[in-house]
Amino acid sequence: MINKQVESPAAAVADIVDGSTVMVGGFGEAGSPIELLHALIDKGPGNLTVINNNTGSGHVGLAALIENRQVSKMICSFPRTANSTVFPDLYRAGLIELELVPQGTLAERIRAGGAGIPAFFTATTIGTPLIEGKEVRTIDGRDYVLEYSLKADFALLKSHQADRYGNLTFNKTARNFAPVMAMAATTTIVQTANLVKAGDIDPEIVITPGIFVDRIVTVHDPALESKLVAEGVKYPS
Amino acid sequence: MINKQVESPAAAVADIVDGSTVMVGGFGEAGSPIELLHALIDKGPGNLTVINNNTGSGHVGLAALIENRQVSKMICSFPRTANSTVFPDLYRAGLIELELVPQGTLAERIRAGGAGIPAFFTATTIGTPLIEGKEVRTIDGRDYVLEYSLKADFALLKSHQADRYGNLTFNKTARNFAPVMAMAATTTIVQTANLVKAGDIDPEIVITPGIFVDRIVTVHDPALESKLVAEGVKYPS
Amino acid sequence: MNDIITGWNREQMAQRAAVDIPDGCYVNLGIGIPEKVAKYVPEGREVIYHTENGLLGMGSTPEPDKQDPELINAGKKPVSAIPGAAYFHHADSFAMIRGHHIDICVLGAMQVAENGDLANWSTGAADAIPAVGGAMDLVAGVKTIYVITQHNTRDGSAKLLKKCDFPLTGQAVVSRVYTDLAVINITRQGFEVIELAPDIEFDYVQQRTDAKLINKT
Amino acid sequence: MNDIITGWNREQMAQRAAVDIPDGCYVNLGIGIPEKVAKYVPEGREVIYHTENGLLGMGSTPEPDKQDPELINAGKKPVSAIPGAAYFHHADSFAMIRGHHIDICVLGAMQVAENGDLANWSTGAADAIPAVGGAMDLVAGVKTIYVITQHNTRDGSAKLLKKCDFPLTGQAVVSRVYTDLAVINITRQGFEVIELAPDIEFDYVQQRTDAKLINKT
Repeated sequence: MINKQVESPAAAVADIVDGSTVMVGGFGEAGSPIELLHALIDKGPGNLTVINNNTGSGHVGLAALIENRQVSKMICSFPRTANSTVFPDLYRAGLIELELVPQGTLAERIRAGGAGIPAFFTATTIGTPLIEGKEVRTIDGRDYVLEYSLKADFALLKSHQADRYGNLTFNKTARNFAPVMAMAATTTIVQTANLVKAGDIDPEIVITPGIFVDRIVTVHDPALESKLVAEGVKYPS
Repeated sequence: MINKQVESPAAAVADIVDGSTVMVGGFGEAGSPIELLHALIDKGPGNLTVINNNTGSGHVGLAALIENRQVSKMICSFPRTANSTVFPDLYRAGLIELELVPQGTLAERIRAGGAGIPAFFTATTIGTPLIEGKEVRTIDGRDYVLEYSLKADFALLKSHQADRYGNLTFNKTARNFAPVMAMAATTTIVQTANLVKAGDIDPEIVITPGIFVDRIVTVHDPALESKLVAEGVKYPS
Repeated sequence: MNDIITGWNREQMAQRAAVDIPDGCYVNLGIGIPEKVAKYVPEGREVIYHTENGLLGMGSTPEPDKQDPELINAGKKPVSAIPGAAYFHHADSFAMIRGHHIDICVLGAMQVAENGDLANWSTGAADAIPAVGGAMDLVAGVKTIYVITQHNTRDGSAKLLKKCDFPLTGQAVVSRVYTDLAVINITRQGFEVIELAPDIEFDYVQQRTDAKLINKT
Repeated sequence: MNDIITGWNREQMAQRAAVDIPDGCYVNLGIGIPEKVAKYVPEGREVIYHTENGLLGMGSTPEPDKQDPELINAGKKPVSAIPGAAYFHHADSFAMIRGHHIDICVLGAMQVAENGDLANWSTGAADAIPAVGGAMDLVAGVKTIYVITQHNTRDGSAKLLKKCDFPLTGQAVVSRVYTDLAVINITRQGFEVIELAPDIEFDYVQQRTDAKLINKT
């Protein structure tokens, strides 16, 4: 019987090693897999390349992973944040690398990675410094830049519901990058608040089919980043 | 108030003119918008380029549109069909043009058309006669062919549910090409069996958001292609 | 230039822009003053708001007890979903943007050039943390780009220029600029002032602009 | 070659292939004999079937009164959905294929070459109506491609060849061939026979093949 459940966040991230590329779901705190990120801090691999829209906030979750110096490179669209100095400080000190990618190009590069499309053309960034060194081509009278797909060794995601096959639904705008990251990672690890029986999710409303998911771990009451930040929590404490 | 309803299939297709490019939803009969196709036959524009996975069956729906000599070119992946000689006869007589596109490349070219991606690379067709005349590039040691997006003036689609904004759900495998065609057409026309109030479709389960839909026409009991074919129906009779 | 005259305030700028949002539009509003546009769309018009993090049919800010930290807008603030809304993932959301499905985007700006070039993501300063978000996707993909901005920076320099100094967000993308002083169309001829804020003279606006203005008021 | 010996029949060919489908696989089955593989997967294994028209978790053919003409497989025949199934659109379905998410695809063939080239879509005849469907996407994207085919055509010509005459579906894509006579791996050395049908001799198979076979039985 197919059963993708694992017993704990620690077990779920146990094979993430130094130098891995890790996609982390979430846009701000919506969809951020805090418990998986904290397990990754406990486990401790370094020299990670992390792909996320942002760089976390406060001193928990993704910001804590960066603060713990496990991340050598961030690929993201918006590394500045109102309530974290973790990334900016390391970046100004030259201690972390940044690949800045516009948000839509980031989503599409990840989707391409999952869909077996090695490269595509887009008009986004034409006329800006971000096209530097990239191939530009005129198609039907408009200029486009060639962008390459993004893949990862692991994806860490948060879902609303999951079944043993790995079928997923999400909560509102927590969906954001998760469906495309699930497709683009070799090993997709999902924390879910609600593990349900196979068949309990109507096939019409499955957002991420189980084929894209490798491991499911139940986290009943996931922490909220904003609450932890407001409380001044620092991980590891 | 936004209200995309129109009163009849005839009104829905009234501005489709000679030479239009028309995407038609459906894989076989699943998702085939028969009533819209019959309205298009009644309206009578010719020299159409039609994009569909197949070429219809029997003498109704898409096959009838072709038989009525309104279609000068088909773009599809599988023009042969067990129960129709309409396309094969015209094709052998040199009376209709065919652009043969593998099914996945067809879906992706349409999705690209809707997503503002003018071209992308894919490994599908490498080593086959279908790459003739196309650009091939080696990326990370594998050969890929450059494929261009497909757009259309109109899409004719069939949905299960729709609301006045044009939010759609589909019935099982009738979903097939509809969501990507809705994105890729300038004017997307949808026949629906169930018009529901705005808000009756849970925002989590909307498959095609209303932004991609221009016109909704209610067809309560849509005809089934296989039933019409079995009954020997010919349209127009 | 010491003689400061008050034009439209932030609310009035948003209100003025809202007049130009037609009925039935799909609209994306940037962070800051652009967000305020929604509350001023004239009665009788229905406008659908897109937020690029994955919601079409964004509604107003809910009461604190109705907020869900996972129902937020692109500025990461709590929002609601109207009846008839839809959630979707980021690739689908930016397909809407890149594929020219959004009718209007209203953005803030650091600089706008007379040919419609927009700079709103970086001052280009060496120690700045570059951050672009969805701005480059929006200006490349949305059919019509409006900018709402103060006419001048806090230190009085011009934001409307012959040519932008800062790195661009997009080339020749802005159609119209709403400032505290005027409404200005961007045309092949350059900046055309089509409306002045109450008690603002054309010459006063021209003095505060680093490009030639054409008076079409 | 008149002396025809009966090897495996169609059901047995499907049954033999089914033995090689591991537990927990995601599998796409082509039209014809490959479809039959599903019913022979050994007990105790759970396999998830993908049909490229938009369903993961395809179940068996339902009773006529339970059929929905809009719940069909890629061969356009009525199917069912298992508990835990998911529907999706064509672009997502072929993302699964093209993105190497499907583990095994079992297809029919017109010709297979000793380097794994597959021809299964066109005889190349001038009056043929070309039709490719999803075959080229499947062979380009699925991790492992198995072929089930009669060893010879009805007129006795070889289908396993040094080089395909017909237009290719894909280059060097086939891993293993299940025929009525043998199970044959495709390796760098060429065709390796790993199993013979009951009462079939290696030489008999060699005579009916237009390429050198290596005996690994």
